[in-house]
Order: sequence, then structure tokens, then C-alpha cells
Amino acid sequence: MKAAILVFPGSNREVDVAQAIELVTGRKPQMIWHGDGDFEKTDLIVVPGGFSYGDYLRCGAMAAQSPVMAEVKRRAAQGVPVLAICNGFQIAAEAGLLPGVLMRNAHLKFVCADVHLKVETSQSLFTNRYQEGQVIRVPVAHAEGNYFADEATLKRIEDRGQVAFRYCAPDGTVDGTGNPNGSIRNIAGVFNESKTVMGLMPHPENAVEPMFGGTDGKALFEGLVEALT
Amino acid sequence: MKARVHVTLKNGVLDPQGKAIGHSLNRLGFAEVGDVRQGKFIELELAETDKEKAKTRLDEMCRKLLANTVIENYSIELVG
Amino acid sequence: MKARVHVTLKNGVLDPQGKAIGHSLNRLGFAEVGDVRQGKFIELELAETDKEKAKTRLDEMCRKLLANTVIENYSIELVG
Amino acid sequence: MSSKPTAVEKNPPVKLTNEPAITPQVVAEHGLSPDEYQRVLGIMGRTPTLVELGIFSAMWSEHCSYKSSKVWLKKLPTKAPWVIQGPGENAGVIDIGDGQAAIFKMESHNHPSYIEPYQGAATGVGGILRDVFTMGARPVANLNALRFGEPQHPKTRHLVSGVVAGIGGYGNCMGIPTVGGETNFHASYNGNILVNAMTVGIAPSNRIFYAAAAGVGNPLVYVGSKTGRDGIHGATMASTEFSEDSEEKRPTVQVGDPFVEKLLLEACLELMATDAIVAIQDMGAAGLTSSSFEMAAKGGLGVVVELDKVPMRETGMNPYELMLSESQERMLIVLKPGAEELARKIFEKWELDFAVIGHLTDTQRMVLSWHGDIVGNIPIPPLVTEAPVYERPWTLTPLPAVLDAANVPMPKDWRASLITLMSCPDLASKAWIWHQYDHLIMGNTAIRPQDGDAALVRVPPGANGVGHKGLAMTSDCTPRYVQAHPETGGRQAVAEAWRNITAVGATPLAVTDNMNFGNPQKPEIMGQFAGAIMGMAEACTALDFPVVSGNVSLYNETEGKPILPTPTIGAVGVIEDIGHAVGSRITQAGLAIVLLGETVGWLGQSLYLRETLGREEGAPPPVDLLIERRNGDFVRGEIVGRRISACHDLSDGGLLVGLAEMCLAGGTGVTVTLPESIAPPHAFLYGEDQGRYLLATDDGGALLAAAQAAGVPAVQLGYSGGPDLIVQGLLSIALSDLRAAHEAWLPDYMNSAA
Ligand SMILES: Nc1ncnc2c1ncn2[C@@H]1O[C@H](COP(=O)(O)OP(=O)(O)O)[C@@H](O)[C@H]1O
Ligand SMILES: [Mg+2]
Repeated sequence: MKAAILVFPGSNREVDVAQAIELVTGRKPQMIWHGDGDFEKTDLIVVPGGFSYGDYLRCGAMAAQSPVMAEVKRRAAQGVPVLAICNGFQIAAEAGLLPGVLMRNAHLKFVCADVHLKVETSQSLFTNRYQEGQVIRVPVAHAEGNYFADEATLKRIEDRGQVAFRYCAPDGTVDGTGNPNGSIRNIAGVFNESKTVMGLMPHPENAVEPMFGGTDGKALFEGLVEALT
Repeated sequence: MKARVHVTLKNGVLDPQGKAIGHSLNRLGFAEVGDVRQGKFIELELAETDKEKAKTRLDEMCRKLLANTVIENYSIELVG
Repeated sequence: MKARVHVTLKNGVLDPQGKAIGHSLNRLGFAEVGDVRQGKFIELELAETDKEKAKTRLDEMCRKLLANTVIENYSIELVG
Repeated sequence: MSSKPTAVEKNPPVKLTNEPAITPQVVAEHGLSPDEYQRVLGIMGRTPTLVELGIFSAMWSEHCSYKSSKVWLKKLPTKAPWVIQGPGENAGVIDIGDGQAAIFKMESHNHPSYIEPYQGAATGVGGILRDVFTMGARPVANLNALRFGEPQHPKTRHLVSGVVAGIGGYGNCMGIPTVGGETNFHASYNGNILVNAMTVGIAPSNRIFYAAAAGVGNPLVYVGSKTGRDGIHGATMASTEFSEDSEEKRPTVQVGDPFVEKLLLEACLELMATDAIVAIQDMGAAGLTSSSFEMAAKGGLGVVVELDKVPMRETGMNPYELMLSESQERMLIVLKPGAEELARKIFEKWELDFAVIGHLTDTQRMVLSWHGDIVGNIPIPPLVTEAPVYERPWTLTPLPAVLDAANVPMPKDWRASLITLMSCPDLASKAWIWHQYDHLIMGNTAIRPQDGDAALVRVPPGANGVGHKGLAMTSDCTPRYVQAHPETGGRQAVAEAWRNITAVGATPLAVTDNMNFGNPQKPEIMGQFAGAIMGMAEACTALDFPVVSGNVSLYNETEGKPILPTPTIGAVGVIEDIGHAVGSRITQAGLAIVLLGETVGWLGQSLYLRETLGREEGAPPPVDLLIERRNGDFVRGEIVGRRISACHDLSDGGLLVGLAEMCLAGGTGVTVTLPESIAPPHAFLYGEDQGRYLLATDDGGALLAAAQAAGVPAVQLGYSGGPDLIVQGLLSIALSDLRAAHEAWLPDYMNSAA
């Protein structure tokens, strides 16, 4: 699997996700500078976490307008898979690649902690190595991960199975206790309609080694490798 | 010329910041405070003399960057 | 009655937000945009009918919570 | 560019329009004593211009000159075979093997954080980060040591939330994990909180960058943010006269821009990978003044600074403001000749300002030009060699009488006493704080906050691809001990830091300190400083634990009331194989719980005494450094020998608190029995005797035998297992109850009515 990772001024988890991908593929992904409107063909595009352009106006708003994102939109339209993590999710949402928006956490504080996620479907490039209903433990680290969409959008994405992950309690119960940021219906990750683009707030890339946060995130990357090579 | 842009959350969109501010004001003893909403206020210097041109450009800026029209409204005023 | 409060950074205080917004507007081709400053805009519902009372209370709110007078200015207006 | 002073450089500096005369009042406003001003006249041979006066004032301030503390800091041991750079540079540097070096320092931002908690704390983090990456390191971890007033003080809640948000806001955006620290509350900090920030970075040991300028004619380059009127302090209000700018245009609080700092970090590391740099120095306190001065002074050279070339954020700025501004996210670099374009490209790629603002000369003078006029011309060496140094009078604090445990009542209700301690502000969980810090980014965090005595971060393999080292870091100080007896307190702070590093299995290597004290002109305060230094020096020497960097913050007083003397110790250690490290979490049943070290039951200055009886008295627990070392070396050997599954040092709150912390961290209970002891139960369980550890191991017998062979007192207390913490015959408490009390205090406090 050939992967490309976007790098914006202010990106800061691009190294983490590069390490995770190298761990499962054995090869270094290519890093793409935000100014580059054009880059070589890849099997996967990753929009990583961080504070692109400082995230000063709205998280992801400025990055969504960058030349490289115009190219990403073009390729996504052609079906090139895109994995958008944390700030990447915010960017993809701002760029209209994914439904909904990410608002300030309900408690208004940055939160860095392990959370539990309920896998909503195994029917996707990104989740094929998980069981539907499986509970995994991965960390979040954000101040604006409070997912919001209007009723119509929610109904649509839920009917079409576009919800990838929901925050839950360790036992899998989906309720307020497991929700770290106030996301509507505990939504932690969503797909686009064709399920070729996935955005999620949690960081699977920080859960790929036993000593460093566990390995529950590894299957996501292994699944991608399986599907894309 | 100078422009002032207000970006506010649409009705029905939850506003955690506003709610928190309302809470703390009540807690601080300002019982008369009811609903509170927080928005953004952006002042821009424009090298543009034609009011109409400026307005259309500002409108473009808001839709492209300053506001997320999925959840936010914006209003534009030109000062001098 | 309704009140609108603007909280803005004092002159000379660095405004990273404003700077970044100006930058990306220029980058997006809005070359006419010069200096940009971002502030907060807060709307409050008040269970208070006396304008004067409201003003003094709002002033108190600003100094106590809404603005950090070390680096920010605030202005208050009452609507209806 | 000529290196000799040009004709114009020889002229006396021109005064600026409306520049105020240098009256005694102006001198006083610049914090210079009449005697210090006489030195200035002696050095200058004429009345200084206002800019020159401002420069003397900044360079001779306590902050830059260490005039009150210098004579004492000299007494700290700073050398060891693994020390690459001791105090004197931007940060300390130690060799950690595999061709790698750890670079670290701690710095205070106390006063700014009290005035504007968010920005004050944020810029504190920004400043210490620059100190570390200016030397060529990529920062890999942040820590922070916080001291707030008593919880019931009206300002405390606001300060806690602002400071924590500011530290997180800056570090999180920079993408550097904040992995540890400490947080205390005490009335003495009501009007003067302490915010001490520490950064640890890693660099190839053959690619360290220093501040000493070299190469007459070499260009002096300014990079980063533009210069505004940030942080030009009260003294400088003298300058208001010569511009009509309103007071409002002179914010004394700096605002940080972590986004720009992140760009600056990446740009600097990119430039450092080339060989374009001769010297580099961040602009910290006293901005352009101290940075340019230090670079020239360290290189024994002179410098011409063309102030009109400095990138400015505002109109109407004058040389005085440009020299003294403390705008953040700026660096000064001396480049090799001809490297300008290469460097410019890199900084422009990162959208940062880049300007050549001067060059080096051999005149040993600092010459400031402003649109062709010379506005300042100061000889550099005397400003350093003739800087005031004070041997302030000092009186040591006498050792208080030892408190006999017999005179301290037993708890009437053991359960209640433990709950009280576990939920008291100093011992309650600080999760509310560290969950606001990204402590996982970079993917190298092996021991997270609360899971061990020290934070543990993986060191990426060296250039040769070798190594799976771990870097252990901690920050410690027990101000109430230092208050009671500074020498003992200084000794204890160093010993606890050493113990915390040891408790995860790492070898303690070096120390950075942050000396927070009151007004040094009071003999008893200077005595506290002196005593603390003596204790620290003794401990650092005995433990081979040299001080490689540090910071001094004096005059921490409000209305003449000083803070508790707080010499914060930041420490770093290394474990060769990170896989061998242990935390303090008891995660399985059936493990033997063993207490190492001697317990006489020392209740003087204990938290039991303070929190359950409201008494702050007695002599603090003594620290025997030989025993400390013997016990620690033994523990470390057992851990790296893979014979230990959890370890926790005993400090605040004593044995029972340490045991409770291990149970909560790992979610497993224990049942222990009090051994034969000279100490009564409350002294045994709550005494704060030093040099002790609690260990969990699956072979208690082997550990006891090994301890005996090593001459280390050891006793098995019981076994792990079950949902409760049980002390036979004294108390039994469900971990769930303990957890509720331990974890609820801080969030409840922060959420309760202001
Ligand atoms: N301000 C802070 N920032 C980050 N971590 C903190 C802070 N305050 C406390 N902690 C963490 O909480 C835990 C308990 O702190 P402390 O009681 O000081 O540990 P110890 O007694 O072992 O020195 C430690 O892991 C420490 O790193
Ligand atoms: Mg400790």
C-alpha cells in the first residue's frame, strides 16, 4: 500500500501516523507539503492531526482552502481513499468531503484520554479487520471534536450506515458516560456516502504498540493494507 | 476602508461557549442573565474604495472562509 | 431586554487569530485585505427593564468575566 | 562590511527627539540603585542615552544578572563525565549514549501568570521550549510545577483554570507531550503563584548549537515573529514621553503564538541540518538586548545592530522599545558568510520573518544604529565583568525541635483519615489538569501521569539506528520541608527527584532547578536560599546528580509576605531498555508487597499532621544520602533485573498513601499487616521517613533475601488482590470509595460556584 500524508503548517501528528503506517507496511509513506497542488499517485491519502495554520478561525477552515486539499477533493471524487484523523477530520468536514461539523467540546476543555469506541460496521476499507459491535480502546486529544449535524443529515447518514464509530463505555453501552466531548449521538467517526473517505476524532495511530497505548488501533491500518494492496 | 463582520451561530445550533458564559454569570450573581450566545467579531482593513465591490468581496470571504454556513450566519457592515 | 457586548484586543496586543485570518485571506486571493483583528461578540438576554441599571450591571459583568481588561477592551450596547 | 568602528560609530550617540533627560527618577524607574548608576557612568564615561540606560537596566536586572544568587549558585556541583554542557548556556546538555544528548531546563513565569494566567503560562512554555530547541534539540517532553494559593482564596480557581489552559494551549499546539509535573496549594501563594515549566529535548550529541558568536563581519540575522511593544515593563514607562503612544499601546503582558513557534521550531531544525549556523540564541527576557549582548560577549566580539532593519509589528516604534521588547517567538542567529540566501529560503518557506539586522565586529562594543545615526554605543566586557554582584546578608533557619510521635494523636477513625488525605488538595488526583495536556502525542509515552513516579518517554534510536532507551523525567519539591529547615528541604527535594527516577528503573543523570524565593534583601529569605542551596549541593554531590541548568525567581512576595521557599527540582534519567521499566500500578493479585527502607515514623511536617490535625510543625524528615543511595541503587538493580512488577517511592502522606496510590493506579487491592515496629501505627503508616519504596513482586522471598544481602532494610507487608485496601485490624476500604474521594476533589472544586 502506497500512502501519502499531507503536511500543513501546524500539523503535528503526521509523524505519529507515518510511524504507524510504516509499522504495518514496512515502508515510509510520502509526506506532501500543503503548497503542492500535485503529487504522485497513491493508494491512500491521510489528513493528519494537528493545528493546521494554528486552527485560529475554525479548526480546519483554513487548511480546507489550501491547494493540496483541492487536489485531495479531486482524487477523492475519483475514489481514492482518504483517512482523516482529528484535525484531518475537521479539515475534511470543512472541505465538504464528510457530513457534519466539529464544534468546541461541550465542556470547553482540551481532552487527552483513552476512550472506548463501538465499531458500527466492518463493511468498509477502514474497518474490515474489526467486528461490528466490537469495543476498542484508543486515545483522543482535541478541543473541538464535538460532532454536530442537523436532524436530516443525521437520519441520512445513519440510514446509510455512514457512522463508523461511536463513543461508548468499556462494556459497549453507548451513553453519556463514554462521550468525551458532547458529540451528538456519540458519533466519533463517519464515512462519506461511498465509504471511501473516513474521518474520526480518535487517534488509532497512537494505539499500535503494547507499551505505548495498546494495539487496538493497529487493525485499522492492517485492514487498509489488506484492502489496498 | 474598514469592514466589520459578525459571525454568529444559527438558531438551533448548540452553543457550549454561550451556555458556559451564562452559567458563570448566573453563578457570579448576575441572576438577570438569561440566554447567552457567543459569536465572532472580525474587523478588516480593505484597500478598496468602491462600497459595492467591497460588499461582494466580503460576502465571498465570508462564504469561503470566515463563516461555516452549515452552522453559522454572518453579517457585514462597512465603516468609512 | 437584549444586550450586545464586543470584546476586542487592545491596540498593540498581538492578535494571532487576526494575523492568521488576514494571511489566509491574502492567500485565497483577497489581496485587498490588510490588517485583520478578531474579537468576541456576545449577545445576552437580560431580565432587566431599567437601561441604566442594565448598563452598570453589564459593565460589571465585562470587568468580572467577559473581558480581560489587561489585554482587552469592551463595549456595551443595549438593543430594545 | 567593515569590522572596525566607522567614523560615525566613534561619535557620541545622538539623542532621539523628545528623549527625556536621565534624571535620578528615570534611573530609579529603571530599577538601578544610585550606586549601580555610578558604575554605569564609570563604564560609559558620560551620561547614557535612554536606550543605553534601558540596556544596563535589563542586563543588570536580577533576572539577567543573578546578582543576588550568583555567589550561591556557584556552590552547586555541575560536572560529571556525562555532562556535555552545564549552566551558562540556554539549557543543560547531557550524554545519554548512542550518540544522543538530552537537553533540558526549567524556567519560571510566576508574575505574568498571576496577572494574565492563560497568556502568562502559555508564554512560559513557549520560552522554555525555545531555550531547548535553540541548542539543536527537538523537544520530546514538557513538565510543569505549579503552586497555587489555598483553594478557598477567591482568585485560586480562576488562576488554576487559566494557567492549565495556557500550558495546554501552547504545548498541545506545538505537538510536544506534557507528561508530568506537580501541583500544590498553600496560602503563602495566594498573591504570588508559581508556574515553573520544564522542557526536555533530544539532539545528536555532535550537533549541539551554542550562543557564542564568532567571525568578524558575519551577519546577524533576526528570525521569527515581528517585534511589537510586548512586555515592556513598568520601568520603561519613562519612554512614554518620547512618543505620543498611549499607555494602552504598551501591554506588559506578552501574548503567545504557538503556531508561529511550531513553524520556528521546524525552520530552525531545518537550518540546523545545514552547516550555515555559527551561533544561535533565542530572544527571551530583555529580548534583543540580552540575546545580542550574550552572543557578542561570549564570543569576545562586538556587534553592530541596525535597529531600523528589525521587523516591526507596529508603526512609530523607537530603538528603546525595539531593544527591550519581549515579543515572543523570535530568534537571533549568526550565519556563516554567504549563507543568508539559503537561510532566507528556509524561513520564507515557513512564512516567518527573516532580516539581516547587523554584523559582528572586533570592537567589543555594542553599537546601535537607527536610520544611519548611532543611538547607542556600549563597551561590552565591562558591562559583564563590572556587573553588580551582591553577597547579601543571610541568617540560616534553625532546625525546629523534632516532633515526638507520642505527642501526635492517633486517628479516631482510620478510614476517615485516609479519605481526608487522599482527597486533600496536595494529594488529590491531578487528572483534571493533565487530561487537558496532550501527553500522548509523538507516540512515545510509556509511563503516563499518575502511572509512575516519573514520566517515561521512548528515545528514538540514534543515527546508527541503535538503542531502545527510555528517558525518565520528574519534578519535585516539598516547600513545607524547605520552610521548616531549608538545608533539609533542599536535600529532600533532590533526593525525591532522584528517587522518582529510580522508582521506574532509570538511572538518575542530572538536574535542572528553579529557585523560587521571596525578597533576597531580607536576611532570613537569603538564609532560606543559602540553606536550600547547601542542602541541594550536598545531595547532588552524594548522588552524582549534577545541576546542568536552572533559573532563579526572587521577590515572590505580596504585602511583604513571602511564599514558602520553593526550590523546584527537575530531573532526568535514562533506562537502557525501556522494556524493563516499571510503573507504580498494581495490576494483578497474589503479588508480595514489600516495604524497603527504614521507618522510624517521622510525623514532623507530615501531611497527616497538617491535613487531619491542622498543625504545621516539627523538624522535617532527615535525609541520609548514603542510605538514600544504597536503597535506590538496590531498587534499580531489582527492577532492571526484571524481578519487580510495580514500584512507588514514599513521599507525601507516607506508606498508607503510597499504598493507596498503587492500588488505585492499577485497580487492584491489597491486604497488609503491620510488622513489628518501634513506631506506633499512625507514625508507621503516615510518617514521611525518606529513602523508602514500596515494591510489588511475585517472589517476595527472593526480594527479602536480596535486600538482606545488600544490607537494605526490607519487610513484606502482605499481598495484592481483592477490591479493597485492607490493613489488618485497622481499616478496610473499598478502592471504589477511595477512588471517588481521590478523583472527585479537583473537578468538584473547579466546577463549584466561584
Ligand atoms: N501540573 C501537572 N502537570 C502534569 N502532570 C501533573 C501535574 N501535577 C501532577 N501531575 C501528575 O500527577 C501525578 C502525581 O503527582 P505527585 O503527587 O507530585 O507525584 P509524586 O508524589 O510521585 O512526585 C504525577 O504523575 C504527576 O506527573
Ligand atoms: Mg514522588
